[in-house]
Amino acid sequence: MMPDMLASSLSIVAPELILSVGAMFLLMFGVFMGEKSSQTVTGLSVAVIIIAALWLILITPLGTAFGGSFVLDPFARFMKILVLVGSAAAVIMSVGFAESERFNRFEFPVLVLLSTTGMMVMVSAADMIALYLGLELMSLAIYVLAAINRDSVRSTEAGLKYFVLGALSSGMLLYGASMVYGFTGQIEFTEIARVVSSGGHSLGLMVGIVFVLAGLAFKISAVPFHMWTPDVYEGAPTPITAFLAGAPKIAAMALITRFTVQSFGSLVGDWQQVIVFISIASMLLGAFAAIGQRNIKRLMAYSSIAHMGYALVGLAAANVEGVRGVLLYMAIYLVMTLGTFAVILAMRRREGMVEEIDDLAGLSQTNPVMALFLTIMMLSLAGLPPLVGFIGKYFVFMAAVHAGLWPLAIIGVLASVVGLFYYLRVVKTMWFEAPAEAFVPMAIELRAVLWVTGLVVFPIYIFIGSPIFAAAEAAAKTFF
Amino acid sequence: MTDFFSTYVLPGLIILGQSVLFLVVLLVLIAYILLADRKIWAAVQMRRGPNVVGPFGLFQSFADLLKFIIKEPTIPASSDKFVFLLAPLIAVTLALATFAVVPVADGWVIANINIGILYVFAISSLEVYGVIMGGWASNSKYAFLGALRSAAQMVSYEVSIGFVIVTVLLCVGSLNLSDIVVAQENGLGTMLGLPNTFLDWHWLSLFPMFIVFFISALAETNRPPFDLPEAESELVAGFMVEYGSTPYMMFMLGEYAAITLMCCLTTILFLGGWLPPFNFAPFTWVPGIIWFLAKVALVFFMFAMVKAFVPRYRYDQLMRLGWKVFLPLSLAMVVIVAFVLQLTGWGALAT
Amino acid sequence: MTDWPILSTVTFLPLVGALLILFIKDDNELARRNVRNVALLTTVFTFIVSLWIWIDFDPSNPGFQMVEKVRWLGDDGITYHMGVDGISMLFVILTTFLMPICILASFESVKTRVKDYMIAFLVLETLVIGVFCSLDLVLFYIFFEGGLIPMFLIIGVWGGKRRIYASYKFFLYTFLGSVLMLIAMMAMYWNAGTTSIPELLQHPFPAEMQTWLWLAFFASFAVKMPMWPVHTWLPDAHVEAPTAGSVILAGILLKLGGYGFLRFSLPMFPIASADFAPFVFTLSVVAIIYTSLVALMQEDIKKLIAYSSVAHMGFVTMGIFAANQQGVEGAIFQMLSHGLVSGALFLCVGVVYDRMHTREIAAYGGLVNRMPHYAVVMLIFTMANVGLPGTSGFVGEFLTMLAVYKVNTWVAIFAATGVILSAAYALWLYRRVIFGALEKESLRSILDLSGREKLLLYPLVVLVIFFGVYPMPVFHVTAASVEHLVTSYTAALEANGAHTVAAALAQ
Amino acid sequence: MSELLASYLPIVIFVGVALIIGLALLVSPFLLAFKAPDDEKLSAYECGFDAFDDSRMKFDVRFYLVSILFIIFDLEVAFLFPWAASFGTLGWFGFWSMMVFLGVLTVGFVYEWKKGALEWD
Amino acid sequence: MEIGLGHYLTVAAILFVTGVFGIFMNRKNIITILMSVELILLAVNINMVAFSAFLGDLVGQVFALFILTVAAAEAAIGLAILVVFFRNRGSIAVDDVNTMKG
Repeated sequence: MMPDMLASSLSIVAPELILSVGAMFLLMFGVFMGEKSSQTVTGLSVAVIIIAALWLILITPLGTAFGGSFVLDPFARFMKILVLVGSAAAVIMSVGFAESERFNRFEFPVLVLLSTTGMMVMVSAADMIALYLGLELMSLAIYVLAAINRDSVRSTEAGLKYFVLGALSSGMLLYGASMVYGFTGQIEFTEIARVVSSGGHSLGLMVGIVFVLAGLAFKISAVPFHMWTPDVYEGAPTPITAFLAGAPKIAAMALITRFTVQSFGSLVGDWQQVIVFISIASMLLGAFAAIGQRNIKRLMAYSSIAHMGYALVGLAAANVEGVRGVLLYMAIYLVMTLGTFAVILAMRRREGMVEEIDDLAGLSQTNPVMALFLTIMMLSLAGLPPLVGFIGKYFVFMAAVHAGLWPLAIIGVLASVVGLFYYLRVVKTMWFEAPAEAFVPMAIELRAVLWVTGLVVFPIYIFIGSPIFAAAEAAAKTFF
Repeated sequence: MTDFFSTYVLPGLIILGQSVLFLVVLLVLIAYILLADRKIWAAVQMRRGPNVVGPFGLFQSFADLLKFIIKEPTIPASSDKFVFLLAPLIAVTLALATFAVVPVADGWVIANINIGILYVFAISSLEVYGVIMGGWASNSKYAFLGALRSAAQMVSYEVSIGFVIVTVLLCVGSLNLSDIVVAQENGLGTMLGLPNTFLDWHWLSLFPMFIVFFISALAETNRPPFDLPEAESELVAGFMVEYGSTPYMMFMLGEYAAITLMCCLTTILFLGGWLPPFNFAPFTWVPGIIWFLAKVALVFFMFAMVKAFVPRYRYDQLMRLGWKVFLPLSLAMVVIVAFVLQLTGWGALAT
Repeated sequence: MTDWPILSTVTFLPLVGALLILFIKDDNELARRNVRNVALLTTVFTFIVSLWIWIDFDPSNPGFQMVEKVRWLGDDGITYHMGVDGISMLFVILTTFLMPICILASFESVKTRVKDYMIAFLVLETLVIGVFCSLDLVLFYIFFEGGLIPMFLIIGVWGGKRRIYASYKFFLYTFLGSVLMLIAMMAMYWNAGTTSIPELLQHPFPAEMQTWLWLAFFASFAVKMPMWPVHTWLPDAHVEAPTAGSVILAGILLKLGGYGFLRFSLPMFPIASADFAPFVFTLSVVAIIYTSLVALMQEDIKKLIAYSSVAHMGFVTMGIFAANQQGVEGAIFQMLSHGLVSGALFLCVGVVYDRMHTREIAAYGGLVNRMPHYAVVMLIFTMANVGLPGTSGFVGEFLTMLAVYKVNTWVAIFAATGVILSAAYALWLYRRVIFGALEKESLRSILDLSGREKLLLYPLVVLVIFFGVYPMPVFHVTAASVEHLVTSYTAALEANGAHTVAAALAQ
Repeated sequence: MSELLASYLPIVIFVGVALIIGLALLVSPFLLAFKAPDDEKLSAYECGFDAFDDSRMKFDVRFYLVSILFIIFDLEVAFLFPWAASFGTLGWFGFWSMMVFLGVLTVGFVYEWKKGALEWD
Repeated sequence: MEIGLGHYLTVAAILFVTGVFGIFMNRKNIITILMSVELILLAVNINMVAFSAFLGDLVGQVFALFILTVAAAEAAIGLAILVVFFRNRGSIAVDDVNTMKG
């Protein structure tokens, strides 16, 4: 490889390099300094993420690297920033938890960094090898993260479940990738698109697409590949659940979007039905299964299933508005999820963490700020205007309407009514019920995350909405 | 029809003949290696060793074979009978199978495949299955623990062996075992101004690796001083404790076949295979096969001497040596060798 | 002064007040008093500012005035677009007028979590004003739906025994209705390429599409209105809501549905509106008669008034879909009047509820003996509710019936039956509560209206009678816009008819 | 005979012969030897005691650990093989690529070491 | 009979299905599940290499090599998680992975 080509490649992957080198450095730092270093490592890893993000925004040029297997386009950049935000927030939010639960593992931030590297690769993947490598780098780190509390039955069980199903899903993804490779003779997305649009269409290719979609659907926990989600959310330590609910979903959604729209844009008719089915099933299951939940982490699991269904509505539309909708939806979803988990992480009494919805009873009187923000989050997750969650739903459904997917749009909004029912239950518990024992005061970092996300959900988004919208629009045009 | 005969059947028959011949010779060789082992050990301890069957006990191994065959084969009642019998079969078949690619002289090889070393490495990795299956199927605590220890030990040293092989490959640029031998015609000796001598062989240029390989080979084959799995004082006979009759013998046969293989590999990788120590008359008059066998014998002699002198390691020492000494050392050597070759450009010459 | 964004000012002034209240920290008596005062001042100030809109308003202009437009998301996506015309302007004033009354009504009845309560009300005010002012579909939807949140909390936190059930029912019914409208709005965007209401008003939607869009909008507005048979959330919500909540609900929130019909269904989907008019008439008549009958059976004062609201809204829908000048103006007037009257009636209920803590009709009787002022006030509002000439209730009902008579005699006849029924339940209620001997032991010490309550009710009395006698200020404002609406509606129908005829001729 | 077959058929035949030899050895005592099984003879060896526990018991987790580490390093070797074989043609780019790879693995190795995964006290 | 691409694909498909069934039908031991996963990856590799040979394109084999590597890392992590799970639960029966429900 020519040195200047290499240099340009390296300049494009610089954020990933920063993350991975940072992760390795911190791993060494942590292991030589011992367990007491975990706070330092946590702080430094946030710094690394921030540096990577700044580098990505300010320095990294757009372009392709490594002979076209890695691409940084506006779409990738948008999604990467989201991923970095999600990861950084998850790490920040773990600080208090680490102190109070004596959960001093410097491996946690390091694994988050590695996983984030994987996500960045996923987002930028322009061929199936990069796709697979990114996906696995992310997943492998997350398997470990889910089981990181190794003395807890629930945590290890969560890790085990996630692992088994995750391995199955990557198997399916690979099988699909092999079929796609075999029937197009290409692994690069743009090359596949070229072959496909010039008439390369066969049953084997369809099988491949379906299998790849199935594998990716698992990562965004879309029905019917959602089975792991509630258990993993419940079992994993809460900061890890917060991480799981945010960044990985974004990366996987980016990948699913790129894979379908970029490679198979000309076969919309074939994969659209699959996405529509997954989307409808996710929205409905997420809405109905959540009704009976008592544990707020499980509730969030079903909620995230439903939200992935909504985001997929945009993808199903397969037009520029749809992709724009997906981008906006994921950004909004991230903010709302982080805010909600900031509250869940603050659900701590003297005797320890609690995670039942009933523990929130009367929160509006014991801790009005927290209650107010959680209310905003819940209603925003439900998609109520004027909160930002509505904007997300608006744009994805609008894309679906444009594409003529009426049943999808109608089922979607009806599912959001059902969804509203269980979000309202949380609100009801906080506002209408007699106060339960108060929580200990919120840690400063949780408070910071909560304030920032809460104010973004309402009303800051009104003022910053326009540039973000423009960025999403530009990003979506990458594929059209 | 004649076509089919001439293209497939005839070469097949020839290969079959070669294979049978090779294996028979190999088995006889192993029989004498075993005898040699016992004789050397005895000699070091000022004993005579086996000396009853035949002159100087030369037929001792064959007598042992007969004895094993007419011994009562026992299969423990609680064992998994199929696996119990499968294990020795696997052990012996795999141990013998590796020899298919070993060149004993220039062109004297059953299958001269271009990935020979990979094949050897792969098949010898599989040998651990025989051990594990035997230990597990016996359903006996000694056997089980012995199998675990044995397996852990084998895999630990396999990593170092892998790295050592990589350093050799760096110098050679081919996975073919014959190429590896041929590559040793030129080497460090030539550069030092002493061409066509045994100094060209890899043992000198890769000296630390030679040592690592030798010791790892001892450990890999569960030879003393690393014979922890069958440490009599702790585990009776390790994973083989429930075995008797020929199944037991097959494990032993497999083990000695593996030892022989390691000797062959040491010869091929570091001692120039069939090459004469001095590449001029009169040494070149001696056929390659003789040189090869002589070198194998020399290496085995070292094996036997180590067994005779060196006290047994503790298990933790064994693992420590493997993971904390050999692994970093061989890893570092890979880097150093690669760097030196890249810097000097010698590596490119070899291809 | 013309450039000053007066509508935004009015819309967001209450929010400023809410923010101020948010910063009042403690929760002692003093702080609570501060909270109440700030809230009251804010709403009064908002009302005064909103009068500016009326003053600035040019009644001869049928279009939108005081328009503000700021790009928000996307080039032709959502814009921040505000403006009022003759149809919406008075609703803004109604809202700003009723709000201080609500706040004042809650001064003593709400004792817990005063801060939250006042914030909820102020936020609600912002959102409701926003609905009436917004000239962008999405903005409209945002305000429209956003109103559910504070109302949900108001009912759920400060409501009665079954408040949770009622708040859920309220929320889910109205939300379910309006999500379909959202889909319809998106379809409109793709058809017309804009979400701007003034532009959409000019856009001819294809006839078949109109049907679906109309149905989707109807789903939302009919629930909000509420029309029979989707009215069942309303009695529950009213019964459980605190007094001020009921006032807001009856006085303002119900008007959103009628406003929606006027703003969207009728002018944007004229063909579908014409097609569905008989359907609406049927529902309206059923609502008027059926809910009046149901009202007769009620044991709970609030529930009775709630059912009467449903019946009165039946007149509104009837008037709107009669789609002539009298009908639409009558409907607007009926809504405004109902806003005052039903709001006042709920306040009256609140007066006795605060004293007796029961709303059972049977628990009262003979109040006239102890509460003469109250009896008079109550009488006036009851009469207005019945639609007695001389009160504002009469004008609206009469106009709508007149209008519908032009369109369909039978509907008018049935509606007239409803008027009689309403007289029956209202007067019976009055008799049972106010007249008769003061027999109940618990009522012997009941006190008449306090100064604060008088301050609440007397302005309403004045307005109800004033508009009953002299309704012209209202018609003066609405006439031009309504005329414009009706003409363009008929023009659209004729165009479509001509089109259909042409199509028939062509074959 | 194709080149592939020419290279690998010998191996198959060779392994076949080895298998036959093994089978012959395995079967012969069952045909030839005298058999008199009894309970004692067929029970598991436990220093003369009756076996009192299932012999497939829990064992030290470090054996697992070793096998897991082995998987990783063996794989690393599998990558090194082709690299080493074509080392001469790769140039500095190839060299540094592998050094980065090894560096990453070394980081992991150091971590394991410091974490005590390699201790057998 | 010439052995063509179809035969390889069939074998791979059979292996794949076996692996998937192994995961879902197996009610006994989690190790079996791990083995089934390996089986699936094996099927994929057969596919990859077969296509690669058929297309005369090396990329498939490179892909297979990557799959091998990641599969090993995956297996390592899977075993590690299994070990910690076993330490907590004292069992690796599939039916015992049931602490959380709903």
